[in-house]
Amino acid sequence: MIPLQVAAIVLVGAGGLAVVLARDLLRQALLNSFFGLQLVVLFLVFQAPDVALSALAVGGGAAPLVILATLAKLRAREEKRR
Amino acid sequence: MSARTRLPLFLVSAAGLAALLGYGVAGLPPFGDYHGPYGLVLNQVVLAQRHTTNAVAAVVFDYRGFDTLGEELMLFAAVAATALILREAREEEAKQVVDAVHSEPVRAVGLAAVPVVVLLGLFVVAFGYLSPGGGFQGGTVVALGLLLVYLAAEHRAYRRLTPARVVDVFEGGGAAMFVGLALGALAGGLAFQENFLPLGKIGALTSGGSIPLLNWATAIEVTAAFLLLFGEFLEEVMVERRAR
Amino acid sequence: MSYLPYALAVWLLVVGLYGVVTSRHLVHLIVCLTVCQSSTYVLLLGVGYRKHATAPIFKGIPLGAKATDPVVQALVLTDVVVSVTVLALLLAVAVQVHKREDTLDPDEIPAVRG
Amino acid sequence: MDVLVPLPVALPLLAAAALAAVGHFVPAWFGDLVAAVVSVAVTVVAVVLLTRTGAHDVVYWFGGWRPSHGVALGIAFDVDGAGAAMAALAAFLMTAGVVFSWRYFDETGPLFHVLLLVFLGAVEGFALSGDLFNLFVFLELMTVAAIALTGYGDEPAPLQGALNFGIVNGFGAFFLLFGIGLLYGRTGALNLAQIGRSLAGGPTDGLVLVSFLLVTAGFLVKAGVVPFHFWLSDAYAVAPAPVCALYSGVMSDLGLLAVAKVYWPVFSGPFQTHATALRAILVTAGVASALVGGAMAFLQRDLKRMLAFVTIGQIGIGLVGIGLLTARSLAGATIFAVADGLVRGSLLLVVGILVRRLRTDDELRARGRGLPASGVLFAVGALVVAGLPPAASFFGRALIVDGATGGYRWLPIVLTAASILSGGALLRAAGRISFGWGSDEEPVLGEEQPAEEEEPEHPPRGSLVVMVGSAAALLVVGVTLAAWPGLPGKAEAAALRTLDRPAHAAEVLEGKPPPHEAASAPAPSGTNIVAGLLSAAGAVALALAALFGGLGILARAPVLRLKALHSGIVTDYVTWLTAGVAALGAAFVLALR
Repeated sequence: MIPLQVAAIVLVGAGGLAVVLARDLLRQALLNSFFGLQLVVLFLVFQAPDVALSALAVGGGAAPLVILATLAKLRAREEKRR
Repeated sequence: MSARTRLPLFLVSAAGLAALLGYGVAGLPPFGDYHGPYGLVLNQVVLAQRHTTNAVAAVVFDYRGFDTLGEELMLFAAVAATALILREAREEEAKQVVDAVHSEPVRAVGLAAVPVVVLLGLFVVAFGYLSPGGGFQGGTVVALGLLLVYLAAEHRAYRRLTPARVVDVFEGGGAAMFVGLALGALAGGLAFQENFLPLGKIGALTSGGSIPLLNWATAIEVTAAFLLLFGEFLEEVMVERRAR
Repeated sequence: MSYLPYALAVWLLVVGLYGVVTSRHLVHLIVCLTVCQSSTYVLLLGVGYRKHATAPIFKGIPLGAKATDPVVQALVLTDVVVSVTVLALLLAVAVQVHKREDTLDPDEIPAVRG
Repeated sequence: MDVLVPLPVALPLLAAAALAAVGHFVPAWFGDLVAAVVSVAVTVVAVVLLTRTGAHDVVYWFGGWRPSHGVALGIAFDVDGAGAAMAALAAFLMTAGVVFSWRYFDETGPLFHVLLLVFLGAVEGFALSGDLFNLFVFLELMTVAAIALTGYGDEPAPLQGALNFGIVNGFGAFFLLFGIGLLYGRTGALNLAQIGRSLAGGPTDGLVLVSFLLVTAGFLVKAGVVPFHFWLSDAYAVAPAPVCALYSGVMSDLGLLAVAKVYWPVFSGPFQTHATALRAILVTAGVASALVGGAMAFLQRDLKRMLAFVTIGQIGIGLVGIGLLTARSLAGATIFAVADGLVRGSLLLVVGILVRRLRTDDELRARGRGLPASGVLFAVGALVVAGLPPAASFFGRALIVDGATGGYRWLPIVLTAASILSGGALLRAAGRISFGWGSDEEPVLGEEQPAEEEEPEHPPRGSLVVMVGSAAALLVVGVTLAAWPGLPGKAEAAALRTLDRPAHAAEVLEGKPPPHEAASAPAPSGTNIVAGLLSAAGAVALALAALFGGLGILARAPVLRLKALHSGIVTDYVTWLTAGVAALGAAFVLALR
């Protein structure tokens, strides 16, 4: 195993833990997109460029967008109620 | 269960589960020693059988194209269901639209980026069976590119560009085309999803027989699905903004 | 060392489960679910990796070169794209639950019990 | 290759996608029509396929990729008797469900039918596939369609049930996929027969044990076996009755039969020498499900939730049949799953009639308000669930018990007890609703749900004749299935072929015709008939005792604690899921090593 792979694995492991432990939703959403990008790197060093590309489009674009839109929606609704 | 009894029960179980999973993965060959046969056999035969240089694309669209059919329908159904749930729950509210960005330079830069990203996405689709990429990845990128219209310009412009009715048609149509191509082969006396086009010259855009068609059907489906999805979620946010 | 990628898969699954079980907000819970899901991707790509091999794209490389397994990559790449739409579906359901219940704390949502 | 084989999947999926594409431009009845035509067509195709599986499986290679040198290049459908029967059952139930809800979901556009068709395509694919990852894909597709269908409540209700469904089943799918990853790393194969061939020569080590654990857990979550069953009653509580009929009659049964579908071709080789221990574990899980399901069913007042627990109990009996690991029990479990699935589907459609006419499915609130026709159907269905001979599910149950090998003499007693509970619960409801027997207050059954006695926005819709007719059709076919000539013998021959792993693998991978299995024509023994009659009589007695004696006697700590476990809190459910997998895994490791 090459050092790059070890580094990517350790990063992904820490990133996943961070996502889980983040209790603030906005913070978690940001950490989750970082986690998504870490996965992209991991897939690249696993010699899976096709998967890395789809993880990039999803983890760097689609997933954070959907999560942030949900949070914006919930926040707006809670503000309105107050 | 109260939270206080839940956590200890979970921690004990999770420790057990982790031990079991560890016991399981210990039986795998060491990382990097995978010895096949499935994928390795395909690597040997893919150029001769399918004339596509990207073995992954050949697996996605041909050898295991039936999985892909299921995945496409999953994408289709998930997005259709999301749209349904959000549309049903959405309140009828003021139609006054507040736009996200008002700074003209930001708009200009953002709009200039739209064609760049869309073209990049189309490129990823087009060469997907020759180099890394394909309809799934490229379709997502195209949708993200069009989404920039919203971020940079205005919600109204995004909705005008991607009217829900038209997008619905493409979302269903892309999935139907994928299944239809497979059934077409069956109607022509071949196996379901069997290739029915000439394989072409290795490395050319015309190579791979029906793979390019399936690839573009996928791209249409994925693009439309994500446009619909983004549209519905943005609409949710806009409804709240308008109401205030 | 050569089992580190598999250990990562186990780690992500268990950590994600922990996040789900201790979650106090359904959106947080659903994001933790995606962490669990990524564990399966890591495992699949991990088992299909081969030392000193290229990606399974045979363009400009000698015929018969050693390449990683294309099958697991095909399985994962479609599932990655599809899973985000399932994530969106779950979030949409959560938005709907919030609209009716005013809370997304799993312990507080009154459900039919017993 | 047989051109019919891809159609049960391709037709519904094509229809779903096309219907969504043209949805804005067609009248509302078009969705009903398309769904009805497609489900009838699929029913016919599946029955034809069933008749072709008499002597051998029907194997179909997608894309024309036949295996070369024993390596499967593509994906195969491996249609055997059980798979084709499940495919036919699913399409028939779907037909009844579509007819039942004719024009009911007009306002929401064609999407209800689009999702139903996707669901049908998914269950057909799951029933017929012979490829492990392909099974995963269709399992997920089923889940996605079902999450949305669960939301189509008869009245606006929070979608909490749909969310619990999605999250717990999501974990089931992750476990399954993790197991697939382990098996792929070891064998480099995804075709079931090929994985099995590769494992057969190897050791029964941690990887084999854990992958079996994870794959089984994934399926048992779908089947709703204790302790993976919690999501089920929440989902039924909110889903419309015809959709519940599909869940109960099709989805649970498919999850159950998938255990056998994967165990025999893949794992029976390495587990050959551990059969006794494995049998003990699976039968224990089945018995636990049967008893918990029956007991919980008896404690419900909401009829859809009651039937959810009846399903859990009956699936437990089916799991006993599969877990006994004999050909006769497997044949029994298959017949039982199909026949009982039809009857449970019919019961849920009857509940649907009550919901639409009385706007409630609460046993106490509907007291004395029942309709005669639906009351008769419900009571007959309840007796069949209790095990009344000579209904087809009685035959299945008799074969399950007859297939038990030494040491399981106590099985009939326990299974009868479970059936008395399930049947008694249903009969109690039937008596209270049809005849107004008993009281309309039973604190043990739970507090009055927050009243939603709103005036219906529109008068009750749907023709009563059509609704009763579709429920009756399911019940009649479910009961008279036993009259299919030579059914037990055919089922046993099919099961014997499933059990013969090497011959089955050669059939799938090399196209070698399987050896002819000489099947006896098992008939239920006198003991079985007596047991069935006793069970039905016991259910009637229990129901009468509950109606006229009241349920106060049940207000005791263990009962209340059992009810309280079903808390509706999804984090609890995930905890139970983790605990269940860990416990099952510990049992595997201790008993099978």
